[in-house]
Amino acid sequence: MTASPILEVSGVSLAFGGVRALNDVSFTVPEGAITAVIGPNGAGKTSLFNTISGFYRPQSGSIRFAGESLDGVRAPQRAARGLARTFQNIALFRGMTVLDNIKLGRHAHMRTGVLDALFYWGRAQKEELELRAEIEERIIDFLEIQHIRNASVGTLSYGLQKRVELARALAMRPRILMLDEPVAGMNREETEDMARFILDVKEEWGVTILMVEHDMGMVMDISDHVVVLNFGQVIASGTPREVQGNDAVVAAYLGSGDVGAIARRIKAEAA
Amino acid sequence: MTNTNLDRRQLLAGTAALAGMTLGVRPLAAQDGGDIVLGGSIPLTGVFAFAGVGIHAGIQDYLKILNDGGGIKGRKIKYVAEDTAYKVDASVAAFNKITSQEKVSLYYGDSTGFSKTINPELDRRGSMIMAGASFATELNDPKKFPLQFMAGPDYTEMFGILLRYIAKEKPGARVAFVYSDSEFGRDPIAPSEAVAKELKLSVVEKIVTPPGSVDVSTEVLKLRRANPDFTIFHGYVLAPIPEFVAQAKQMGMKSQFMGTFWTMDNSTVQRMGDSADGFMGVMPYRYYYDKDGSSPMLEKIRQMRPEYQSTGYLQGFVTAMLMAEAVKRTLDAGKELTGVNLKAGLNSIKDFDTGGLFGVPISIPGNSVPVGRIYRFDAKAKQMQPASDWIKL
Amino acid sequence: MRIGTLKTSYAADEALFDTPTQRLLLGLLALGAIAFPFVASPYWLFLACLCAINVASATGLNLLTGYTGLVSLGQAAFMSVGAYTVAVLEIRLGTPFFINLLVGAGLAAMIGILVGIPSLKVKGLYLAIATIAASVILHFLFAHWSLTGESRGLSMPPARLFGLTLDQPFSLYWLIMPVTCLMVLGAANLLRTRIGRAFIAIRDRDISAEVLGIPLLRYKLTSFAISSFYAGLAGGLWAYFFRVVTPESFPLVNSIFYLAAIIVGGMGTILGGILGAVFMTLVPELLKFVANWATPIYPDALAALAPVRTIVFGGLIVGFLIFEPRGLAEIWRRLRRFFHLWPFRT
Amino acid sequence: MDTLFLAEVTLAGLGAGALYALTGVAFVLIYKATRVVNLAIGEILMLGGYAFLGFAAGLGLSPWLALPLAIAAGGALGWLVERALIRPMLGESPISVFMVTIGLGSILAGVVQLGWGADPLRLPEFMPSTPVFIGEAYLAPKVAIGFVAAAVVIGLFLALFRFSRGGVALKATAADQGAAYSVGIDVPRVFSVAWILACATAAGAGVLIGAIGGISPTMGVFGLSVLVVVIIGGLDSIAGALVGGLLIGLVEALAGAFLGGEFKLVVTFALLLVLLMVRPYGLFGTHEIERL
Repeated sequence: MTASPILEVSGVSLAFGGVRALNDVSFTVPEGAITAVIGPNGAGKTSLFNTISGFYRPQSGSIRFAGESLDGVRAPQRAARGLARTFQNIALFRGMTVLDNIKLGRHAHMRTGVLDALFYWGRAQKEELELRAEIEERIIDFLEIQHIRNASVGTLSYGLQKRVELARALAMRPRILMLDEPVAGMNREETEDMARFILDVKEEWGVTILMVEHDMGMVMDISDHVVVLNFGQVIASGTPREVQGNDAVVAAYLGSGDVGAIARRIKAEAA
Repeated sequence: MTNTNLDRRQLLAGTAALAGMTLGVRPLAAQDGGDIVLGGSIPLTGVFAFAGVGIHAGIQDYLKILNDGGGIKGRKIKYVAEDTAYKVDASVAAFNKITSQEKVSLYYGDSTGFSKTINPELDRRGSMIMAGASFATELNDPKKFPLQFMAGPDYTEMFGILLRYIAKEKPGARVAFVYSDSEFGRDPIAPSEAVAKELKLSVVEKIVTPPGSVDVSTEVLKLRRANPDFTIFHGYVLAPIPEFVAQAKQMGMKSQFMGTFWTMDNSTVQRMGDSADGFMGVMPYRYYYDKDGSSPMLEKIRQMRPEYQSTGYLQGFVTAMLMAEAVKRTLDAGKELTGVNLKAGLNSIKDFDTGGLFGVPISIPGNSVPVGRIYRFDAKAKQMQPASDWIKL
Repeated sequence: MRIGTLKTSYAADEALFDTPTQRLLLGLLALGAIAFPFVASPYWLFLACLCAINVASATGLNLLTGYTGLVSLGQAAFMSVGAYTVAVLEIRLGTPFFINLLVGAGLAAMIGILVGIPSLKVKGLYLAIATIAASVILHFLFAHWSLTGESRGLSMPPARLFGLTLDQPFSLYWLIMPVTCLMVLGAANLLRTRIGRAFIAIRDRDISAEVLGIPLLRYKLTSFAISSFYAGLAGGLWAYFFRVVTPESFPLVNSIFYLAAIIVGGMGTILGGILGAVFMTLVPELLKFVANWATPIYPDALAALAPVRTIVFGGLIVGFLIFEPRGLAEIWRRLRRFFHLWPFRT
Repeated sequence: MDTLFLAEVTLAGLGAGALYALTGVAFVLIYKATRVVNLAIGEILMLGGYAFLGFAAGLGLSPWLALPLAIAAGGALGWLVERALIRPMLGESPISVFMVTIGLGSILAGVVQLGWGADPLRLPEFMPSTPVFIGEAYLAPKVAIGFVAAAVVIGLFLALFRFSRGGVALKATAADQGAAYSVGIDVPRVFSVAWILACATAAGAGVLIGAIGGISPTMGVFGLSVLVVVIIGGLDSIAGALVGGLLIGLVEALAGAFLGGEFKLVVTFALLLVLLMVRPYGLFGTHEIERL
């Protein structure tokens, strides 16, 4: 806990019909750090992300972002305020090129109206060209995806698609970047690349990162702060080292496939 | 269509079409003294096809008789037609196509919509007169439609003839109008109400049916409640008249059912099945099988076509005849074939004998020929029989 | 043959027509379009104008259905709003045609927004049916309102420009063709800005789009508005072209026609809208030629034409959806690629 | 007199509504099994009428033989359409499949016109024409027969779904095609059977409707009213089709009687719009949950 929190989740509960997805969830995300949310499958991690994004409306509790309440703020406005995210099952737009997908991220910060757009002169053109230059110089070069900028997203490998999603989130001028399983399904090399990009984003761009991830190795390596969810409740939070030693966490992972991973990790730490 | 002459003509049309396809070729204008062209936007397909096919044949047959007899002052009338499927834009397209390939002096249009659409263009060109399948009241106005005419009474005049007959048969009768919710259907309703009032008839119910409706149960119930002595249908071809009449008769209604020109074809009425007997309506021409009086033209038609020909056929035939007469009168007067001259020639027709197709000699002072007769369907003879004398308005 | 792209600025890379070959072809096409009225017969001019009007309307529908993914069966109804407005203004006020066209299109856009409001709650086919409902209501209004001439409709005077009367395909061509070109260009421009990207995002994954900062309702309504604006403008042009507007001028089957046009042409490409509209307009005419040629061999060819036309219309929709779902634009793209690499084909 | 008139109008409306419901059931059947919105239902219905005419008038068969033959022809058409047009579209967007059915409708209308011409035709009379009186209220005999036939068929369908193995398979397929497949339900066969049953039903409805008002190549527009019916009832609900059908029949009849024939269509579509705003998935339709 170094800096003041940029995101405060307090007492959030969410239910679908009779199913409680989130139960009185509270935690904070410190600015400029990497916070990871972990937990077994079905613990409510993605529901939590969707609630923060504004896609679900919680039955109770509130979320504050950069000191302001997000109650009643709809998803697009949250995005405009700097809540950027990627999706667990990749939500790239297949009908657009990589470049256009990335450009889309900037949507909320652009001013082009219908009339400007129809004639494509003055503001519209200026804005588009500025955006293009910025994306090329800051994002595409940074994420090393020059070679695919005009490709259709459907043709890309899984790892590259994840990287394009990250690029799009960066184009959103994020103050907080929410990554939903950024390395799921990646091989070792791709995972390492992605971890490096995430660390670079934090350091070079000064963006706070909140991520959900199953890859314990990566979580423990790069996170500054870990929140553990189980059955929609926060069962532990703290530094990676603190969380690993927590009995409740180990218990939560018992019976799930991840227990082996966490046990190995703990052994490795001890050695 | 086994006629070789016909095939050659259609081959010609095909060749012309081919020529037209090659862009940049300006249409070959027929020189003066060459063939006179009758163009046509004909509904050979679509909802009005039943009439269009007959019209097409009627025009062809009359022109064949005319041309075989040497034409008009040695000039033949050439017929160039296009199918329109009874759609206004297709009709306009056909008009543009034909007029870009031929020097057209006469034109047959297929609908009220087309007649109205093309009217400014007719005035602008000033080179032809037009008639067609529409008897819309609106078109019967020489000021607004100076270059058009119709080969019969307009729809309001048809109603007028029917109402006059009713007033004579049963003074003060109760009358109901049943019409479709379309331009065709609504055309004569308002003016005819006024006519009925003049004739001291009471219009007890006006029933609008949506176009293309099948189930008319509620409408029949409404009609029964109004209990009219006479019910006039307008704006339909066949459906839903048969069901209407059948249900009404089942309910024990005694009303006399009547129709206007386009429902009056023998085969149409016959298709009403059991309801057809006694169905009445107004018709400006003699039926194909009408042997009363002298009608040399009908004789000729019966020779050319031994089988029954529809009212659409007669309409096309008569229209072509009146057009040819207008051409003849214009050429006789030594005038150029312009729209205005042709119309003047047409309007000079006075007490003209159509070879018995109209039962009486006709005059065309304006845009219509307000003559007609009431016919009644005889189920035993399977024919329409005259129920009145010729009525001239 | 063309190999490699060498561009030195982002502006060049963002241009609509980014290669010299493309610009040359476009220039030739423009020259052809200008020369056309002087060499073509009135019949072909008539068809050219009709194609242009249909291209304008289909392009509008393509923005809504092809790009935003909202199916509408109301395009013809929106056209009728434009057509009637133009006719009423021309008859009652006699205002200049460009004002009439814009007012008509604007009114159509407003009604489009109104019709689009259910689009937030109502999706896919339910929405398509809602647009049919709107068409039925509009048709009823026009057929029973004295201002719009009830079932008789309205006949209107031609457009006038500097004392000239635009009442011929030749003169109308100079009104219709440029307006259509501007509309197509506008659509292409729109699609390279944030608005176009938002449309595609809504089509592909509407919910994710919202989380990425795109307000769904606003953009769906924007799409409806632009699409109906295009329809209204096309309808206005139609009115000046035919100079009579009746309730039967814009039946539901015309809405289906425009949907078919963008399917056959290729949904979600500007080129597709153009190709599809031109193709679908010309097919019936081509069939007419075929019927004329076939008549000497098969005398009933002309009478068999309408059913055949209906069958071909349906067959094209079905055939393209099953065998070439990306339409004529995709065929065109393949042809082009073939010629780019020719003769070094891979 | 006025209450009698109201009663008669109501009866007529319910009679027409039963035919809407019957066709609506055919529509729902296809939608439930295959998630296809079949806009060609009106044209299939039309084809049923023409097939009946072909068998009865063309081949001179007894109407009572022609009727099952026409229904069978409808079923065969359903099988063919599913195999040739719908199955290749599996996995495509619903809009594309919807457009395929629109194209199919156009093809069918053209084929009928090519074969029988564009003129409206009358079916041979095969129903009794003695008027039916319920109390004092008159009911057209054909409408009464249509009502009874529709009620019997819908009742049969409801029983079939509730109690038969096929009904269970249909329900499972409707709920989740993938899951149904994995538990051993022959999903393609369910598709086939649904199309056959639905098109056969529509063809039968076509004969009933044709007997009342005659047949023409444009009678496919009946499908449009049916669309309103199933949207109001909910695309995937048989009960919805039943309620929606009777409701629309009644509303049309009342609008026709008290406002005028030109109001029929506009009133039902206005009702549809209002309902869609309140209940976007119809009265009985399943609301689909959206996922990110």
